[in-house]
Amino acid sequence: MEYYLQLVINGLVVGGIYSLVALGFVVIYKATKVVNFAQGELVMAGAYICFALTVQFSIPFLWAFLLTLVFSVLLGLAIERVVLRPLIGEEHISVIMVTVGMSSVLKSLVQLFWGTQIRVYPPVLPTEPVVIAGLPVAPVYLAAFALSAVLFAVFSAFFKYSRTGIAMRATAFDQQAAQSMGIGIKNIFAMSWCIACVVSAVGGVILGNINGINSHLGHLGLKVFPAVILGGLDSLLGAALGGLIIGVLENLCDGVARQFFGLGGFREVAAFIILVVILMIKPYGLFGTKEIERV
Amino acid sequence: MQGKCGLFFTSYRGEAQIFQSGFQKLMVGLFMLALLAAPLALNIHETSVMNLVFIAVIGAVALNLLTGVCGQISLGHGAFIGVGAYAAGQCTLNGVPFPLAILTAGLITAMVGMVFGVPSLRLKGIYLAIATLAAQLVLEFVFLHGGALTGGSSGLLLDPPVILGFVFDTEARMYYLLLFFAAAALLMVANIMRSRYGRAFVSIRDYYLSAEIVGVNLFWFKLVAFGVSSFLAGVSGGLWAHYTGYISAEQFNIGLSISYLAMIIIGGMGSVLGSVFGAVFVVLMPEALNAVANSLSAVFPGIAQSLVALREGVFGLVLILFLIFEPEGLVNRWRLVKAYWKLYPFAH
Amino acid sequence: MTVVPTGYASYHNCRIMAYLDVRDVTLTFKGIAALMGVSFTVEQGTIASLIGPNGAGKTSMLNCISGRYTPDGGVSGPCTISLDGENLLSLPAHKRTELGLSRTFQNIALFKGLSVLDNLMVGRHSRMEYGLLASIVYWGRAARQEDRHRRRVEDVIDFLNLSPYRHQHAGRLPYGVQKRVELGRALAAEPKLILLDEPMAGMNLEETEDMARYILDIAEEWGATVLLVEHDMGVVMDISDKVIVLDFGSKLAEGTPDEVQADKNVIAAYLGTEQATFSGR
Amino acid sequence: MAGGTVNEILKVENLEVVYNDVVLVLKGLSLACPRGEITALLGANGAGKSTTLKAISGLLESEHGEVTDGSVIYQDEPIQHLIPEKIVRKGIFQVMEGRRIFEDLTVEENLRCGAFTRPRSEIPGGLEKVYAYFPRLKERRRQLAGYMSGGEQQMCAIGRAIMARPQLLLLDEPSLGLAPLLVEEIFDIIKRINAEEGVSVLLVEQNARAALSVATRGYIMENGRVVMDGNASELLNNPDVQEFYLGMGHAGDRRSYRDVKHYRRRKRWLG
Amino acid sequence: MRVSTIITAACTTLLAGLMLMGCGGEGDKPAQTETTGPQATADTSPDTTPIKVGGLIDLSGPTSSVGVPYADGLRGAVKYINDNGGINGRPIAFDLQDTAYNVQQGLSLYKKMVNTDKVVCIQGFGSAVTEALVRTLAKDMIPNFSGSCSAHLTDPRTAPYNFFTSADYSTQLRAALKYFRSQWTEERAPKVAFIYPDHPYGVAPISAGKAYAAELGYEIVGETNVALNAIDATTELLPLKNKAPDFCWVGGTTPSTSVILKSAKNIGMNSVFFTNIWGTDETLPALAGADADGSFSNQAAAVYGKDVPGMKIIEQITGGKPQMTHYVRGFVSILTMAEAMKRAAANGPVTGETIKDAAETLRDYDPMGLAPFISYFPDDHRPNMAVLLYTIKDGQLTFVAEEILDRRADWLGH
Repeated sequence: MEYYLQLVINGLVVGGIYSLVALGFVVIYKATKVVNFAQGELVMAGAYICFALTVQFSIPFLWAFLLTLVFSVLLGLAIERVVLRPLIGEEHISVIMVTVGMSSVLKSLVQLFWGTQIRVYPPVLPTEPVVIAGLPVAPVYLAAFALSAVLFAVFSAFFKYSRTGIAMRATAFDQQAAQSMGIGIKNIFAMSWCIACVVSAVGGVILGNINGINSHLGHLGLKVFPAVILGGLDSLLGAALGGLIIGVLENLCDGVARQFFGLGGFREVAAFIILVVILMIKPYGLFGTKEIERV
Repeated sequence: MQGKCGLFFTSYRGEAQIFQSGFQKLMVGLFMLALLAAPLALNIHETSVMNLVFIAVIGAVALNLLTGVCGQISLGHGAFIGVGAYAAGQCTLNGVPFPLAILTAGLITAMVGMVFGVPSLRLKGIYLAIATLAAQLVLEFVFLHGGALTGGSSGLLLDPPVILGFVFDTEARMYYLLLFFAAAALLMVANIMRSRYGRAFVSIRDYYLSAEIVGVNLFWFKLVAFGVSSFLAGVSGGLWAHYTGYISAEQFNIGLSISYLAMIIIGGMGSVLGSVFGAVFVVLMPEALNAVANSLSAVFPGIAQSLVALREGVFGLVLILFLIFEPEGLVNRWRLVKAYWKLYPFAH
Repeated sequence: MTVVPTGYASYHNCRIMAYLDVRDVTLTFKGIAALMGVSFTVEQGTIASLIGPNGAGKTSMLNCISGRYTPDGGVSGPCTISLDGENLLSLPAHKRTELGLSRTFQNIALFKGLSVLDNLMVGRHSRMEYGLLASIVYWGRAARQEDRHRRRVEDVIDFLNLSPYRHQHAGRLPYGVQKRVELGRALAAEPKLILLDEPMAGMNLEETEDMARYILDIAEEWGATVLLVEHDMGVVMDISDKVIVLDFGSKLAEGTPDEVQADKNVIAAYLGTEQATFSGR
Repeated sequence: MAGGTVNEILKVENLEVVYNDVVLVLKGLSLACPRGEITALLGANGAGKSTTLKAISGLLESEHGEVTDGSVIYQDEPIQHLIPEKIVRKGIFQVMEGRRIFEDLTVEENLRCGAFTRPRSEIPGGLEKVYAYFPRLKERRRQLAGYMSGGEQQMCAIGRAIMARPQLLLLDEPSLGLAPLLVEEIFDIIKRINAEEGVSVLLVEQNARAALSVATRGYIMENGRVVMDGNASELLNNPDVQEFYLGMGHAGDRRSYRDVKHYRRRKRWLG
Repeated sequence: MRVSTIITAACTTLLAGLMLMGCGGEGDKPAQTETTGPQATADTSPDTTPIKVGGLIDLSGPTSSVGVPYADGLRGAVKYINDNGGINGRPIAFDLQDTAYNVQQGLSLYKKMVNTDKVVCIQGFGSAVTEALVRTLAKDMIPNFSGSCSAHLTDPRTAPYNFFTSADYSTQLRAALKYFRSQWTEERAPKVAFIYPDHPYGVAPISAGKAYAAELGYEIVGETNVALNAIDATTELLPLKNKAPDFCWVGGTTPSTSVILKSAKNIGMNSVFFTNIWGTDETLPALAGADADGSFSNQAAAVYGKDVPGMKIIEQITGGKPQMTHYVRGFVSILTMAEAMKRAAANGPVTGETIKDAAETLRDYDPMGLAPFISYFPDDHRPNMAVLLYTIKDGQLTFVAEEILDRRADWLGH
């Protein structure tokens, strides 16, 4: 029993990371209806920038971190302006594929500048583990967990109450109608990409502290899909909880498969199988907005 | 299919033909002749590239039928191709004749595809896309843990195809075999597209609610789309398996699925010709890049290294540029070029 | 008239079953009632109109008949919707087409990627029989059937004057023509009952007159029964044989145009006082 | 009507609009909206009425349309090349055809969107005013707009316009798909907004009778040009308008749709 | 609008241009080889035409972090050979291409190299491409010196043209097991567990390891899979921890080793971890910090800075910049191939077949001290049975021992 409790706690801990990345994903989707397959690469880009600033240019971490955020804003602006703005109003699959293309470009740019070697972050957070219910947990994970909780609260309030937040949701639903309200949709898009890039960069810095970075950090983006889809693409709560749920469930499934069937490597698949089962019951995820269909 | 100016039909059947004018038929005939003669002029490497193109054409037209025509995005086609590869491999390893093995592979893949198409009953758009991504990962897992069936982590070694004692063990021989299959696949999809099945698929893509009202059984036709598409993907996989002679789980990863999606987007969604263009483009692009890298490195030594890092990026960049500047795909450019020459020299 | 199944008799006082017979349809969304025990009948070959304020449940009613929604049940007994004696409720939407039901939509729901011709050919989908293998080979059976059905579709094209647009993509046509193509698609299925959801919406006078003429011809020449949802009272009152008024999911009135126009409840809930200005054009 | 720029809040002069670089939709359109009054713009489908409104509000761009010639003068200032956001800030607000409600948002959030360009302090007052005009919206203010009936959605769309406090309101087919009683109510409200808020209105309608009953001035468009204009009462009495837009027979009474002859329908396609 | 049309046109032209160049480039090359070919045989003066060698290495993709230094090592060694007289006066023309961890790309490049460019030998790398080529190599008679060291490639009956220069994965695992058994002093049987990625390369040596562990008297207490891209391995390790293994075999790559070591430390596992040649390199101490201390690893080649003749040359070539052990392994692979070529050249023409035959005459060839001695036999392609064991002490890879196993016949290919 203790084994399963530990699996759950470990799942929550890893799920915190998923939630963090998923939040950035949902911000973009909520404001622009873009399904971003390059989310993992945005995380990677942020991580590398911070790495370059701290290690290669020896800037103190705090300053480097702030500069990373500034850079992320610029990256968000650039991506929106160059890649996504021309595709406003195009089909689902076109937008998906453009983000797929973007992920390749980002990956190879990182390879060009920093090569394929693993790069090691200077330790920013303490490494001494904290024991929770008998399971030692590294502070890095706690930081990720806390951060995703804070971001969730901030974004929820932002989308519910702030004028810009509401305008973002309006824009996502109907761009032209939003324009007719005097909402500058280009600014809205740019802003949402900036927010997503900043969130991703923060996630990247935290991830870098876990096990260094290399040009394949972007793989994490794939793990985020079960989380966001499970929660519902446009739901912040869904992203936050979805990440945790997927973290726990994949751990439990993996544990069960390992113990009773002797199957290894089930973890990667487990998340997706759970996802499909849940989608068959709730086609818009646990908290997603159901599309209103009128005929 | 809009009849061009000056082309009059005396029967409905004439209007439903794939190639409508005599000139078109002539050009297609000449092109086929050129294709048949090509191995005489090409060296082995170029022939092998053509062979990869043919395999890709089958896979691309399969995916285009499902995604471009029927509107069901699939991120699992790489794995479906894998199912075909393993199925065909197991067949020939167990002594089934090659043509039968390919057919069996197609049917088995069709079945697997239909199983993974079941979520399309309730899921739409991106949600379905992610469900097919699940299919991709689940199948990859099965490939790796399939034991003797898939050779597990060490994969399967296969012999070249044999038909009635004739061994297809050179590039040129494979060329004709693959050309035949590619042409057959294209004809098959072109026929489906001008029949009630094709129209039903498009109706599901364009407005599924009214498709249902005109009597299209949504679930069944989505399943059929998954089935036919997977069938062809399976055939493509079976051919790939026997062409390369070795299959392992990692050949059929998510990257393969994505490159097939790239093919149909670059070529043109929902178009048979577009699938061909896309397959040609995506297969030739790395070859072209290598050639550029090689010729550049003669002038600027050391640049090849950077170009290697950039190759994946160039692929992504090309994809982005296409989506921005030619969202309708190469086939649209082709139509414009054709329209231009039709009016030449009076175009302005 | 068809034989009345005995099962219905006990519930519905032996009423003789009409061509389209809707009995006691109730539909709720998340506990909110959209339709509450609505019953009405439409006789064969006539034009009936369903009118009522926005949100009264007119489109929901059409959706129940066409199979998009499944009614929850009746207020006083099991609800039934039958066409020419056949129970529709036991069939999924796509099967109802085979029985001779077709419809158009409030907002244009054409297949934008297909030509006008192909849109109409899709309309004949349920009348075609050849299978997948035949379509792959496209030789013999499939080609013959395509030919035959094409002839029927050309009749519809003639009737609706769509020939100039035959090969154009449906999505690029003017609004009024799209509305006509949609009508054509519904007609191509050789319907016995055709449901029209606001066919005049957004049309100017001339187009409205054309559409009215088509609807009259559909009933007279093609012998189809028409159930029309429309806000243009001029059209409704002129061409209908019967008018059914819904309000808040219940039937407010049913009768000839003249009867309905004179009904005080209908005037208060729907028609308003300045009828001539706001509904008659 | 006394002419002169002072009394005209909006003047459109020789406007030409091209879609997708090829399709010429407006071919030198001119019209003027008197300040503080309702102007009706009538015409067949495809005549370019909606395009005219979008050219004024700047929304053409998102549909690949472009103003290639002519000018839109709003309060003596050309605005044809401004982005929609700027135009809204200048006081022109368009209620688009088909209501275009943000269905995922609640009614109140929809209304807040209307006030996007206004200072925050105006929002509570604006909401009060909208709820006064449309008490039904107040009951449903926490509900998702997508689940409301068409009439309520149209109210919400006009409510958004009230929130924006425009000086010129562009209304595109406000009666589309509405029941007669609701059409009456909506036109009442339009009249009230015009009178109480002093908002000038440019109204595009299929329902010519209703539009001319509230407007003071009307324009009739065909094929991208204005073919007739005049005071509403003049237009109502014009025999051509009566025949083609009001559906009246020669005797002045309403023609029945049953009597429309087959040949009339055919004529257009043969001729 | 017009601008976008122009840009589209420009892009299309550019791409079309690229395509044409691509085709043109491929077209030109065979012509060159065909004209130089006959000359080479006809001439009696010393032959100085280059010997063409192809390189199929993962320079991008998931394995590129080790592929890139390996490729650098190959290039360095080729430069060294060519600067020092080449193969009896003939330089090596080395065409190194990126396989990007992709079988199709690898096969396509291989076909171009062999059929068009007429290379006589391949320097390979990843498992997938190497496995896919086994039969083709035999048919084309092209030797492949690869970085993939699966045991079944050492059996000439199934893989006659495959060579590699370090002990195969199974031998490495066996050697490590033998070493730890010899160090074991307690009464009870030592407990061992296996941790590996669910991946061809990870799974390859496991059955051999289990069999030998049983033979040596280990108690096998468990096994588990940790993915190569895992960010946490707690779940996977928790069940193992309860079984308290004394030794844990870690197959994987350096990042996954680091994750395993850190997670193990976190949950308080006190086993001795040991990895194969890809599982530990110079970055591990930096990645895993103090958690890496005390772990063991197999290495197939000397670590940078070791005092052997070969290392001096490497230092010279790289300008004293420290290189990873993967670099040294690439270097050794070329040295070995060059030795075989020299032997082949001494007897006649250098072709794939003669290189293979010459390689099979190598007996205790010393790659300048960079790796254990190498021998190939016509019926046994195991280069050697020796493994260098290193441990991490204070963040440094520190040499511990060289363990040499018997060349047992029943281990050939397994």
